[in-house]
Amino acid sequence: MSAQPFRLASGGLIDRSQALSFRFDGKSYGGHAGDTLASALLANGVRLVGRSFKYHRPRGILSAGPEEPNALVELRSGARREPNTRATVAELFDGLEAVSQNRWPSLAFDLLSLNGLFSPALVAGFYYKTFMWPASFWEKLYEPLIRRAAGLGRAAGAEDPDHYEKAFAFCDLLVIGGGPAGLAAALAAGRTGARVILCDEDFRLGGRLLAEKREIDGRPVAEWLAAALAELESLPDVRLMPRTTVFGLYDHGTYGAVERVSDHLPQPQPHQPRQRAWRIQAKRAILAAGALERPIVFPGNDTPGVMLAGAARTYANRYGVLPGRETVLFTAGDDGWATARDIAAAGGKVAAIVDARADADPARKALADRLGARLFAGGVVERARGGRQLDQVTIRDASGATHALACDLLAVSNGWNPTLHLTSHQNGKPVWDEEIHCFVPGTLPAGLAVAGSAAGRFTLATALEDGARLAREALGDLGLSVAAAGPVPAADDEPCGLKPLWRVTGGKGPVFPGKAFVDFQNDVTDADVELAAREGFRPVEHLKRYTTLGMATDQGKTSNLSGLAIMAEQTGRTIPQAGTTTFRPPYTPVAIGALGGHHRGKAFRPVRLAPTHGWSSEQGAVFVETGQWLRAQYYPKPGETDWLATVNREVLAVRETVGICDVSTLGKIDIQGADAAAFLERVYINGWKALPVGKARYGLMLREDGFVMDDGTTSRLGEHHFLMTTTTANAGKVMQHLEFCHQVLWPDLDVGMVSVSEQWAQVTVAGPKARKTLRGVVDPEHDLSNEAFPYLAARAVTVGGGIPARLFRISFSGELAYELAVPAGYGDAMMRALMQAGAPFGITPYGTEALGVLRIEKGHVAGNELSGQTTARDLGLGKMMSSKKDYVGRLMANRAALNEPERPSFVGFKPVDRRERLRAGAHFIGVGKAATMANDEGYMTSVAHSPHLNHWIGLGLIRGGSARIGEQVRAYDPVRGGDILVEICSPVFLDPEGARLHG
Amino acid sequence: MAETAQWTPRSAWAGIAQPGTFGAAGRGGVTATLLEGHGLASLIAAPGGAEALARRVEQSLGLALPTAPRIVSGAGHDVIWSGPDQWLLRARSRGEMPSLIAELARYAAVSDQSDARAALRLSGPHLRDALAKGVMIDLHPAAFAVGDAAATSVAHLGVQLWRLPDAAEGPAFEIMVARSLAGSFWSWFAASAAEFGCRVVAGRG
Amino acid sequence: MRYSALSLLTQALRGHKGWTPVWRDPAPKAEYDVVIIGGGGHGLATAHYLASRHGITKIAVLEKGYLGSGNVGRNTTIIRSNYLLPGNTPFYELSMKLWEGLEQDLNYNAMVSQRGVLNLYHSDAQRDAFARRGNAMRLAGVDAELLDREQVRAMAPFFDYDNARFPIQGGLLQKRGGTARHDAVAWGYARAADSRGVDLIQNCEVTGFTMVDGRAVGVETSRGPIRAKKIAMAVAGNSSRVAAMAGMRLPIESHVLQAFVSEGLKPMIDGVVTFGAGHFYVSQSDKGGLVFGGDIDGYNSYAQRGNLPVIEDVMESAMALWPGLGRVRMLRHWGGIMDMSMDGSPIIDRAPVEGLYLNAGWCYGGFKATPASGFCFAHLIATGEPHPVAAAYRLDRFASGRLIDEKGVGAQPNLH
Amino acid sequence: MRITCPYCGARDAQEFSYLGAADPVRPDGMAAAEAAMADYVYLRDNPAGPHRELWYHGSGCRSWLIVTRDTRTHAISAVEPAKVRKAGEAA
Repeated sequence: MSAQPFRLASGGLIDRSQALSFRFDGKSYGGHAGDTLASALLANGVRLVGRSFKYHRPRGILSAGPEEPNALVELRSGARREPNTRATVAELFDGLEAVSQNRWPSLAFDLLSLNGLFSPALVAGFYYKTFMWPASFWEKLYEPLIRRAAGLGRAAGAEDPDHYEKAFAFCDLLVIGGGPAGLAAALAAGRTGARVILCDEDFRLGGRLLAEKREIDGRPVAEWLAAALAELESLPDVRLMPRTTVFGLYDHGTYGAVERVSDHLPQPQPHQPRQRAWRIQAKRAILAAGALERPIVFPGNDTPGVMLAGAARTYANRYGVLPGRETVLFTAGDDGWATARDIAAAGGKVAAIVDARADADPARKALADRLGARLFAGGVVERARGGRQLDQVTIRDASGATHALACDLLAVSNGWNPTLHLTSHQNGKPVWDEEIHCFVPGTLPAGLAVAGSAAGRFTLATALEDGARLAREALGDLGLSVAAAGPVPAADDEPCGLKPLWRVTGGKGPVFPGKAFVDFQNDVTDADVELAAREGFRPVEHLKRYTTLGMATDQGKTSNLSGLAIMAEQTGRTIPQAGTTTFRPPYTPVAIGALGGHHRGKAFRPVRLAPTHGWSSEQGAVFVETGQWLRAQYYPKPGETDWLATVNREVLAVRETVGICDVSTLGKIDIQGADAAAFLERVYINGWKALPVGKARYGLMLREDGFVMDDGTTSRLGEHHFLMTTTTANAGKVMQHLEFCHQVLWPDLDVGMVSVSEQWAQVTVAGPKARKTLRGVVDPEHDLSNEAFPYLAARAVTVGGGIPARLFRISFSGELAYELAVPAGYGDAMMRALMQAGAPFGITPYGTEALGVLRIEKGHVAGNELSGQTTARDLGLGKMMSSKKDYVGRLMANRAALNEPERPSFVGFKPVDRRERLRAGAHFIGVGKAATMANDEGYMTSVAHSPHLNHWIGLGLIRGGSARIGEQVRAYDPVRGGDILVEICSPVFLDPEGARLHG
Repeated sequence: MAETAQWTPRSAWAGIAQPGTFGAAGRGGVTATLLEGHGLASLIAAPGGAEALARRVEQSLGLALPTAPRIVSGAGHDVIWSGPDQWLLRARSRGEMPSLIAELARYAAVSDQSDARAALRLSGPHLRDALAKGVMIDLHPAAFAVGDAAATSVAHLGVQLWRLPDAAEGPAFEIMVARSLAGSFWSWFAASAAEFGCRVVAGRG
Repeated sequence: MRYSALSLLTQALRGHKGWTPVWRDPAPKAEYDVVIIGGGGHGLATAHYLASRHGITKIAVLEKGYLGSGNVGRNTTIIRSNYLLPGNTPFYELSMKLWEGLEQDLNYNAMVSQRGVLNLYHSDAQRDAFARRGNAMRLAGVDAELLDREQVRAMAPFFDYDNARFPIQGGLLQKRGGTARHDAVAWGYARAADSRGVDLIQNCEVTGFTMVDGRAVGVETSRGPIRAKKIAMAVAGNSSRVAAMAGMRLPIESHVLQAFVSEGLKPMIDGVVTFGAGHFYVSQSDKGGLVFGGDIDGYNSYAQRGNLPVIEDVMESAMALWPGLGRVRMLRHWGGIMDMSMDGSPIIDRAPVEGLYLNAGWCYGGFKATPASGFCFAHLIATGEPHPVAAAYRLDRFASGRLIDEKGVGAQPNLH
Repeated sequence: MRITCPYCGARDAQEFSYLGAADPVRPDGMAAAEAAMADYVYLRDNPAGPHRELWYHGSGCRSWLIVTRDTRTHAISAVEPAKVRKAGEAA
């Protein structure tokens, strides 16, 4: 670790007792707690930090804040690598590692800077005009070259090892920015007992107070700040959130913020996230985000060592770093002078002050003399030179004479732009203020006020006053008392005269005139803006899109206004005529991980587990994701390695003896009320009034547009009490639909509905031995004989000696089958009881695969057929459509086009060569016809291997449908290489008479 | 013939949460009590029938049905507003549910939901901080009073929660989640409470 | 002036002083053969094809803002023709073919880049649905390949294969799919149309229609009335507002769709990938930014901005698919207004009002359709007959039942 | 976006599902005409301005609500239960 040659002997807000070591491009350096990476690099005399995007120009540190366009590094390493990290806001920690980016082989010697040699051709939009010939070369040659050069840093690629979380907060007043205006606001509001949240992106609260040598209430700012923070911390309903960037304003007072919980540590503490994304709901908010200083466009203005003047004094005053030993100040206003003063106070030499304003104010002259600086009133810097490190500037004085001055820091000041980003997030357009030469907030979003510099009120006194006043107003709006808000902190006004200078032209370069940068990171020069003007890309959006101005990681914070000013000048308009600068969210870039929070990996979305899940796991089930649910797909026995062998065994067990399968995932809706039957009449296509109590019926419901929505059995448990079942996939959708029908369409019906899906564990018991198995489970007083409990009976029973249960004799498999439902807590016990009772018959648990095979063998429609594109008639269920009543979807289902015979309809398929496998998704093409869209007759919806038939079977939709039974067609499946002959057949492959249903 | 002894109910938290501690050691910022054994039913009053139902509940249980999102609690029962003309009735002992359901069925559409939810009592000095990581409503004492109840969503799943009188260790809430989602809820809760340290205890009503 | 490597180099030597405006800035004339309302991608493409293919050049394109200020400059730049239904597939395939020859047709490099579009599937049912779609594409002469999990892993090793809530099982790949530089598409069409004499009139807002005997014979604009033999609407996002001026209600709702770009990164992903278990798709631009998006916000909106729930949903999906993105930063997000139609498919048809032609309902698929939309709309305007590949995009299909519902979600626009 | 449910209070819009325009009235009963139903199902005013629309508080009290919201600014001027309105109209 080397010494820190530019570190001042004293002063600043760093903790000199805490020495930290860090590495940049492999070399070790030292710094202190309280440093940023940028301040520590400057302390060590490191000026060259990065390379620009297009020309790979050497770049240094321009700013001391979030607007930094140049000093971007890859922070950390391995899976924690963070590309494009602004060194100016990266808090130093012990062991920090950073490397420069966008250079090869090294930062100092970057071969890609050869791009600069071609720069005369690489102007804005050059790629739109070339690379067109020959056509195939774009993807093969040109674009790969461009892509190789793309981007700045390298993302980690590997899974992010840290975790993230979200949080929600509510307050009366959100204060955005912890500078003088924000603190004054938070104090005024906090003292009244209001709920206040104060966020600041910095790791230390204070804003510009940290960088300025001023007084408040007659005390040095540091003292005042410490007292203010201590008071705020003592207020129970004030939450101070440093390291928290409010990045976006959304509808109705919702603010997005990200808290960097652990970025200042080598890695997060145990149980702590890296970052936390906040959704803050604020009744009122005050934007007190300060302002961003503006650079000046002149040749060589990107040379490392050219720095914003406010940043230069931040490094001196806050970080105890001398940003240059030999300083030239180039300013267009009064504010830059504070930098000259503070740099001199810190022991730096101020070689010259170039104030572009022609008026020679004697006070300024006196100050320059006191600082020992040459004053060039009405002068400009026409060129900065030095390559990797500034060593000379050329000054053109008011008379036009030029002077070359050696220096290693050029501090540039052109006034400040209010940080009004959040005010434009809801389409608000900033307005130009001719008095202070900047855009100020225009129409404000509801609930938001803007204080201090962010509103263009730049002095310390107005900031304090604004904050306190707006806080009182906000609380007043909310009807809260402001009696306790306390006094307004007072300070003197500082001078803030300004005559902005957007760019310097007319300098003479040696061979080529030097490039003058508008957007540093994207290498947009003033010549590019001129070219855009020449070619007609004059609206500000055209300018930005054509030149990429403002599109870099800083989103134009230091460049948009210069670009607009040059465009205005080129087109003979004023700045507001040329356009406005608006900002889209986020204010600064936000880590994707933070906004994802907890929801990644297995926790991406909730998983629903059936009450029998634990039991299925014990049985060795393989599970499958079906929507939110995890369902048992099949239950391999030891030694079974082929899933199909397992499924065949499970299917045969059902056909031959008995099997059980969890169906708890089906939606179950309790529907009660005097009009319950009438209600069902309107939501289902078939009739319900005549269904006897104690019986179940299959129902089909349509959407209002006439297509099938869902199906299931619904049972009448009492005169005014039904239990509807829905498919697993559509349970939520159907519930919402029923509530719509009830609350919106027919509010006068006496009916109420509630989901009871979670209450019941439900299992299918299917197979010839189903009744015998159930006999061992259902309490003996319940007669299960065919006569007493016939097909479609649905009744309350008890199990296990009085536990309430429901038994439904319904069948999806075509076998003698029942569904038994018990309270979910007994689901596990039910499975064990059934296994015990069925053991003598070889009872077999089966999963969703076998369930699918069993229903396909019987030609029952399911999810694949209920695609939302099929009608009841398409599915062969048209006869269910009652003509005697109105129901949802009736009229639209009857549209002529939906009843044309050419519409594909539902049939079965079997391979002509029985050894062939069928595939769902294959399309049907007539034998001997070309495989074209015109000859496409339909497609296979579902397939299964039928162990009973010992060949593959399929269901599908084909033009002409059942009229074509016996015909052969091609099942064409080119994406899987399939093209086989299949025979159209009845969709019912087994027991068409239904004899097995009755055992 | 089934043996009654086999029919042991399984807790909604079985295999998901068990007594013990997790997260930051020695902090005890949050305590989670796994609630078992409650009876629960949903009540929906028929059009114009809410008053009659309210009278009946008042007579039978001594509880006034709330007409806003609140919980009203008695010695053995609670009624929780869950929608216009809709409530949840909770009984400390689920054994009485069949008779309660039978009694109230004359005044409302009643559905047994005793097994449909997994429930927790949560308390502790950092409870609100932990809940704020997923609960999208304002639980500040000034915004959510003792007895206030809400149906809302947390980490993509639905919950019902209400505020109890503050406990010795800090604020206290109860929260119910669909039984099938108990595991996912716990995954979110455990991640959210870990930084404060969490103690898990088994409890009854 | 013609663009080429040579013209670029020549200009470079002259300091680029010789470039001329890409298009004129004409004042509106009193009358045109065709007035096109909307200077976005579709309107400009329509003008280009009317002029270049049908020889109709007395055309004005009226744009209320600047050219390309609508969705053509707000989308995620994806081009593809991986559609399922016969009403759609040939149309989008024509579009793909026009993309493939676009640069030569326009003498403008819109950076059409066919690096592939991969739709991931996460279940057997989804695989079969993709097979159905891939097979339909092949029947229509479109390229499609069904990949298994290992083939996907070879293409994108950094996705989450081992710890996912919805594990990736494979994907449907259209190699000819890809991206194009969105703004350049608008500019290329504009420049080409202008060069054939089409008047591109910016800052000209249509405020009403001039009707004679129930027939539309002109438009009222912020720059005065303009008469036209035919009036063509291409104002997706605002179709209902403009149609209302002619007394029409449309089967369309306007919804906001958000889009996102990350900071510039060294290349990580070549083509376009869509996540099948959530709403998320991503590609990487030639500048290095990841360009991504998700679902529409889901409520009617003309505000061109969205809200946090969808933003977070997109980021959650991003992390679920690609957990290495945690430290990558989202740089900017914005919204565009989609013409969400009632079946998810567009309308290119004569309007019920005589003299008025309708191009609308593009949902979130308008960008990829730009060339074919312009081509077929121009055909309809010039010949009076629908182009065969766009014949299904009739306005009366909603009443008749000949819907083109790719997703099968019915008449609920926010689900398409 | 925040919607103030008349029953539950102000909630994030994430708790609600959106359906669409609230004003079209379903042509009920056997006498309804196909064309009228097609209009109801498919045609929308889609205004740029105040819009009465249906939202379902699915994560809360399961009420269908009619929200009046300006589609240009998203500002909400009224929220009322759908069921009450219908009952009032029928009376």
